[in-house]
Amino acid sequence: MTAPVRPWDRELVRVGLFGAVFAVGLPTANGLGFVSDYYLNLFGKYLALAILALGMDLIWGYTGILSLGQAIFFGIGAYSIGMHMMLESSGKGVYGEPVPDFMIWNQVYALPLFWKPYTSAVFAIGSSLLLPALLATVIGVLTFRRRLRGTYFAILTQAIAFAVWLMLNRNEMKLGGTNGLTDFKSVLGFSLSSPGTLRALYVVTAAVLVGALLLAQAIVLSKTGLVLEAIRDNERRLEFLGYDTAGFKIFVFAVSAALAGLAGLLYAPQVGIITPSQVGVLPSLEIVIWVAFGGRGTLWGALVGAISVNWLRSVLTGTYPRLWPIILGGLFMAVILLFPAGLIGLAVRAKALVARRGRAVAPAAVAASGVNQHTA
Amino acid sequence: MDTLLYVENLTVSFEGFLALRNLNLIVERTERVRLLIGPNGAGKTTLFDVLTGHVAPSAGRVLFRDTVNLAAMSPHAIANVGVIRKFQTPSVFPGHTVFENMLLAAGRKRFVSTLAAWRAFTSHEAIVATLAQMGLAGRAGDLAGTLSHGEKQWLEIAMLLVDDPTLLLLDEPAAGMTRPEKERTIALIEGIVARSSSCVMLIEHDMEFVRRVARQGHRVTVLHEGTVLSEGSLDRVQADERVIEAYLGRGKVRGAA
Amino acid sequence: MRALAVVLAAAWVLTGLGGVAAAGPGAPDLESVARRLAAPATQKGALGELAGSSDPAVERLLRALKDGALYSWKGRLVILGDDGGLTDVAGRPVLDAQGQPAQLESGQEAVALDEAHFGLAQRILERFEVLGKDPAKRQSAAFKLGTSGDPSAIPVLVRAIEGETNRDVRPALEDALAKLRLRAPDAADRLGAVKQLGRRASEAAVPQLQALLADETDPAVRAATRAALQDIDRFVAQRNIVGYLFNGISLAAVLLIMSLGLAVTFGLMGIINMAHGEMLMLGSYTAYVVQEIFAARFPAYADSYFFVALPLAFLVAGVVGLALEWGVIRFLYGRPLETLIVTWGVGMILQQGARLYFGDQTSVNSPTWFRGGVEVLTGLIFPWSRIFIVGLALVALGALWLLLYRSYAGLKVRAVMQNRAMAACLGVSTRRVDAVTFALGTALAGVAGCALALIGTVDPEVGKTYIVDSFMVVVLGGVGKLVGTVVAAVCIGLSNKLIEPAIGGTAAAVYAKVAVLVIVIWFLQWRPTGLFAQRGRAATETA
Amino acid sequence: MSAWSRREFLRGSLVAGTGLAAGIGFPKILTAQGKEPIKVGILHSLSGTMAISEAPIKEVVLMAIGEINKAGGVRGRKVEPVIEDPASNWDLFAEKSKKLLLQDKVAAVFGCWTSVSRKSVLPVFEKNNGLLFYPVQYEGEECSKNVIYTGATINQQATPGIDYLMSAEGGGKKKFYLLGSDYVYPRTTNKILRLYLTKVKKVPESAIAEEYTPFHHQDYQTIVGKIKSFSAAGDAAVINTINGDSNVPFFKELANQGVTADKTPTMSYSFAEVELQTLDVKPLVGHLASWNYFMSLKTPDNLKWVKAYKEWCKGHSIPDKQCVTDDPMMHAYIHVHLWAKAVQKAESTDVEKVLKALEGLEIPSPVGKYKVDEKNHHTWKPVYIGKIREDGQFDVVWKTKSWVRPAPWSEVTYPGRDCDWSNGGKGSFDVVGGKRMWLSDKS
Repeated sequence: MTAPVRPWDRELVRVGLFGAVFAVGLPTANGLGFVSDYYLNLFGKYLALAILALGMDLIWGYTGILSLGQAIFFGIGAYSIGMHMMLESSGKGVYGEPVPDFMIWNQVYALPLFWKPYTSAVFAIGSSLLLPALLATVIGVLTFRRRLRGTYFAILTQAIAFAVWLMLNRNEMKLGGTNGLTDFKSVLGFSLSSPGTLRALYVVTAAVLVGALLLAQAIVLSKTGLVLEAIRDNERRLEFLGYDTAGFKIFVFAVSAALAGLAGLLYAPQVGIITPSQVGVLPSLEIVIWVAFGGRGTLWGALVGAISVNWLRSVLTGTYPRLWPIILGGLFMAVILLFPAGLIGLAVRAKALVARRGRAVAPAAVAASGVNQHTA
Repeated sequence: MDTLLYVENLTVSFEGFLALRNLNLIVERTERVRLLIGPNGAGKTTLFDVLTGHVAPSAGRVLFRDTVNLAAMSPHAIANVGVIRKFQTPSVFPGHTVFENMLLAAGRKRFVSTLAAWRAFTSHEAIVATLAQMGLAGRAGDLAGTLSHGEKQWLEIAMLLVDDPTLLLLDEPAAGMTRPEKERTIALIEGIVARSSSCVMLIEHDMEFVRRVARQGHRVTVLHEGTVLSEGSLDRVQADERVIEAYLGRGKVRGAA
Repeated sequence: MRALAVVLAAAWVLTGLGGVAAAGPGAPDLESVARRLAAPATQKGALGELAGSSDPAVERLLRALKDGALYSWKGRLVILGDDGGLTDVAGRPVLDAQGQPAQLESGQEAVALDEAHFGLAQRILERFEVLGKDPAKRQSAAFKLGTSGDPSAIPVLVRAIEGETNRDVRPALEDALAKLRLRAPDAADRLGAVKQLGRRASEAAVPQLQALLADETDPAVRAATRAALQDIDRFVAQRNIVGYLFNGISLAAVLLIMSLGLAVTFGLMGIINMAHGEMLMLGSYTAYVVQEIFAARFPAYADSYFFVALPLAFLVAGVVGLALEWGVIRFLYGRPLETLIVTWGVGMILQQGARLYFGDQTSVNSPTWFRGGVEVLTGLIFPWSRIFIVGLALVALGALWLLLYRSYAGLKVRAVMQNRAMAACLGVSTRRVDAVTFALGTALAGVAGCALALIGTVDPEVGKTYIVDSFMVVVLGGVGKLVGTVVAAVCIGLSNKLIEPAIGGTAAAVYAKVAVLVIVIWFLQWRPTGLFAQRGRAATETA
Repeated sequence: MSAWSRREFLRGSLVAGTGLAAGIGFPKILTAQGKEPIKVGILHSLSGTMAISEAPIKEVVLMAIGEINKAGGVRGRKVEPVIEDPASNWDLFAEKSKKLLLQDKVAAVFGCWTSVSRKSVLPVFEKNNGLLFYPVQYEGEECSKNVIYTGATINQQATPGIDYLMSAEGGGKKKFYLLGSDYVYPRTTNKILRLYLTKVKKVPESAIAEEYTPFHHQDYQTIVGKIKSFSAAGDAAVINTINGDSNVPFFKELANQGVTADKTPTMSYSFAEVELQTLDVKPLVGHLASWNYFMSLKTPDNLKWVKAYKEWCKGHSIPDKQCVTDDPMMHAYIHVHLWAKAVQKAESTDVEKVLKALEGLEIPSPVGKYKVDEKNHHTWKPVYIGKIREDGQFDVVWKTKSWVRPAPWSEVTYPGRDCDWSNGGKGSFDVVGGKRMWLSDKS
């Protein structure tokens, strides 16, 4: 009996390759002048969003639970670090007052109580990771224990996201309203106007993404991963086999929320602004689109989807400012209709095509694909 | 009192429709097989639903091994005390391989233990043995979705068997099977009875199948309109006037429609 | 009080000027008046001379001065027309030495109207407007006189009431008269006025009545005033409740009409169609296009466009839905999440397509008879457009219900949706039923879009506004249950509109919406499958 | 195993390929020398909720660039527009401005409408020393070195509107309902107006109501109901700072519920001819707007400009009905010329030099000469108040006699505070004991 299915070392090779390209390759290219600071920064944003997509893939791709609240968790992460950065640069705004500028135009002259802990960087980073996980656990306990599932869970999270978005847009929330948080001057003491800080942020993001990827792989390759996929395919059978599926779902929801918070944490300092438009139903749906576009239920699909869709959008809005929604929409349709497994599915098909040409190695490929080897 | 299953005055209501009414049923610990028969809508599957925690009863008691109150427990907890069920239609994980299906069924089901366990290395011996018993050894690497209907049924039974359940509920295991497949299923059930200590509760419509399984003198319970109509050996229930009328009566209604 | 004094002074100035003008020369020489108008020193005097005139040429001259279209050209005063041509003060074209139309030099400054005299000029111009025969203008003039507090207007109002036959204008005149009589020297007059205003529950008179209460000495008048104010308060409170209920019902109707289509495509068929909002948008644009065609080709029937637009919106959205089903959806049955993404893409394309083709500045104007509304209680207007939407929602609901539950076609639809295989065995073409049902859903969205264009925007983004709410309504009602959709729409609509005024503050609309969302979230906790859940084994298998 | 590694390689290279294509395919080192065109950025939403207002601005900017190029360009070099669509998404505004400044290395950016978007891009422009021309009226309380504000400040639009409403010809209004979209501009404007009303105009607090709705809000039923009761006595006016498409349902609801202009006029600060085209005008006749330009102004230069724009529309398949001009468009149009003139004068596109050249620069405009303030990066301009006419145009009912000085810091909120960038000035300052105290030095 040989060990079945996708062992670790193979994944490690791929992750290593990915890390080499993004965490080492791109910054080196930047250092050599091949890649501009602007593009490095842009890719930093994409990589942060890729972490968000990883979380979505865990909960939706693997477990089959459509959460339309991922953007809330992302927002918590981004706002947490954003609040810290605002306080770090307090007094350097237009008004020269000790509170963030937007509070002045809302006639708030003393720092609200809930802002105070965010002067601590540790608290801000902690809250950007733990608060989403905590919120997800609460929502999860309330809903999964109540057997709320399928579309109803999606609609429930959508309602929560919608409500949060509506509230966040209010200036009374003291979080900047529609304008969100912006005009960050420095993060953890490093000036954000220096290219060096942004480069460092990029490298940190790439490294964190690799870490998140390994974490996600560890979950997926454990028996838990098997259970999660089984929840997606036939939850009832699993319950009657003795699994308390609610616990698994709460866990994966919390992990995906923490990953989303992590993504927000890395996103805000690099992009320099966080607004409610990133927190709500539509951005949540967009994350779903990235994952589906890249290939649902494979971690690589989530990565490829997040990076490629965002990159395409950046390029298309500049190259075809009038036509980009049509091109992007058409691309979504084409990929899903022709390659239901997304871009990764496309890659697999391309590979199959190559394999057919080289018939000679084909049997070996089938044997190596790992699914029919563990006979007694 | 030394019963495996004790069901008293069980009533289940779906918005006023009584699927089970005051049902009483006792399975002794010594029993190895109990057959449940009855016309459509008699409440057989609903009884299984209650036993596995899928449907909450409106009234009545359900005790497992005299002390465990199944009516108050959630499905996964019931499965963990050793009451486990096969659905009417084969219910496996089509996207997983046969081996992965078995992996899911085997071993501890607690969240933490699954997190620590890699996909590849759990309970191999038990899985391999059970698959061999079910004649699926050669299919371990195939996706469960690619199995034939009969094979899926066997796989599901294998998944239930791998952890040595105390009470095995089989809902129409032979439904939709070809004759040779049925033969093999009967042999499998006989094998379970012979080799393990599980008690098998079996719902079946196919009277030929019932007759074959009940040959060893296992008890048969006839359900009708949500309550027990008759109980005893197959010969005895077949001779029961009420049972004949229940089946024929339905026939009459069907003829009139 | 200072503001009141200013108003009084202004009124005095006006009447004074009128008097001077009446005594002055009948028709001042325009050219010389214009010359004096152009000179800053004599501008005010010249304006005074023109005050009493009713000569259209004077209106033209004043308007040109005010608009900055009065120029000095070779020593003459000329008026710059919309077409860029120059005319003299009498309206004759001005020609240059070559007999060609004269041109102004670039950068030339117009004759300035002194900032201080701007208001005076404006008021003189308004007098010309008052000369018109428009009842609406008479009505608003009556209201202005009533609030002016100028008792000298009383005789005018009395005379106006005598000659007034219009049913809307007459009460306005009477109210205005009563308001002015509140300050009459005779206590009996005041009492009569107070009683009349109380009887008519005139909300507009509240400040005057309050002012009267503050310095009235006659006890009878005081008591009557207090009673009148109470009457008005009570009336306003009752009226507001009626208003809130109507608002709730009309929001419910809006929610219902936009959710009906979704109740079919998502509720019955289980298709998550993210382009549903764009189907709605198609309906809105159909209304727009039909309106434009009517305006261009059949201006005489311009108001009837809506009757053409409504069925056409149904057809257009239906046909597009059919195409969408045939081209995309049919490959994706049973794969709701793929459907979600593909229809999202479709939505993006339709949105941008509409933007490229129509631009962002499109509008649908209600037919004239939809304009305004019916005044059910004094000060409470039920807009016709809202009443129409309530009616249309009911009609659409009734038609859908008949179609689904009382027709053979509906039987087939329900059969296919409940048990596809069995229906196919019975000889129902499930392909066709799927296609037609989906098209029915999108067609209903088209109707909704056409109707909602009456009260909202017509732009490429219009669908986004409604899609989230629509899904909420259908899910809250219980997927697959028409009655659930109706009840959910009514519940959300009413609770929203009853909560909104209760909250108050600077953001009632948002907090009301959040409150409703919280209620929905809480409700789904309590009843995870909506108001009207499907029961039985089948439901739990699919849930 | 060979198949495995190939699959890995394929997936890996797919990811890497995406990365490298983006990274290497794009960097263009722009050597802006010789006869190469000068790049300028256009940063207006062409999709999303603000497209209604911003899309036409892109057109006039392109038109102005076309005129400049036709006349031989700037200092012999053509001007090349780089258009980006930030899609009414404030985050995207920040990203796109980064791209324009860092990637395209544009000499100037013409862009933004909402103050939200301006506030989003502001840090980018300040960090990278870019130059933004902002064409829209705004709330003030800002005076960036890197922005030229051609639109009105509060004292060039909002307070004259109040003055007019309270005057005899404006109806002598005593109560004010401040209604706006929920973001910086309405919030700040209303903060200032509230102080202006209570402190300067002595209006009691109880006679002021304030309410905010989100962007793209559609349901104004209850709010209009409230306005009706608020204004039942006919002594109230609405100060409308709603932005974008929400104006449509708001005005439709006003008309349907019978709120008429002669009883309860609405004074709008973000609603001009362009937005008016999206409405059935008849019920709105008589409502007011305060601007620095109206399409209906009858100056020869304006008539010429409007005609030129109509030509442009024909050439760019914009329907005649939608082809109107308004205040922000006028500002957007002249600030392109303003920039060109400044570059010409500075003989360089260098931001510092262009800023220096802009100080006190005058330029002809459709409403007469426009002037950039010598010190504070804002412009001097006349103020007009217009009444909606049946043909969708505004009838000017009031105007200032002369140019109004721009005051980025309102007298009511920050007495004595002003802004100076000339001769080594450091922007906003307070006067403390007769001496300038720079705000930037305070922290």
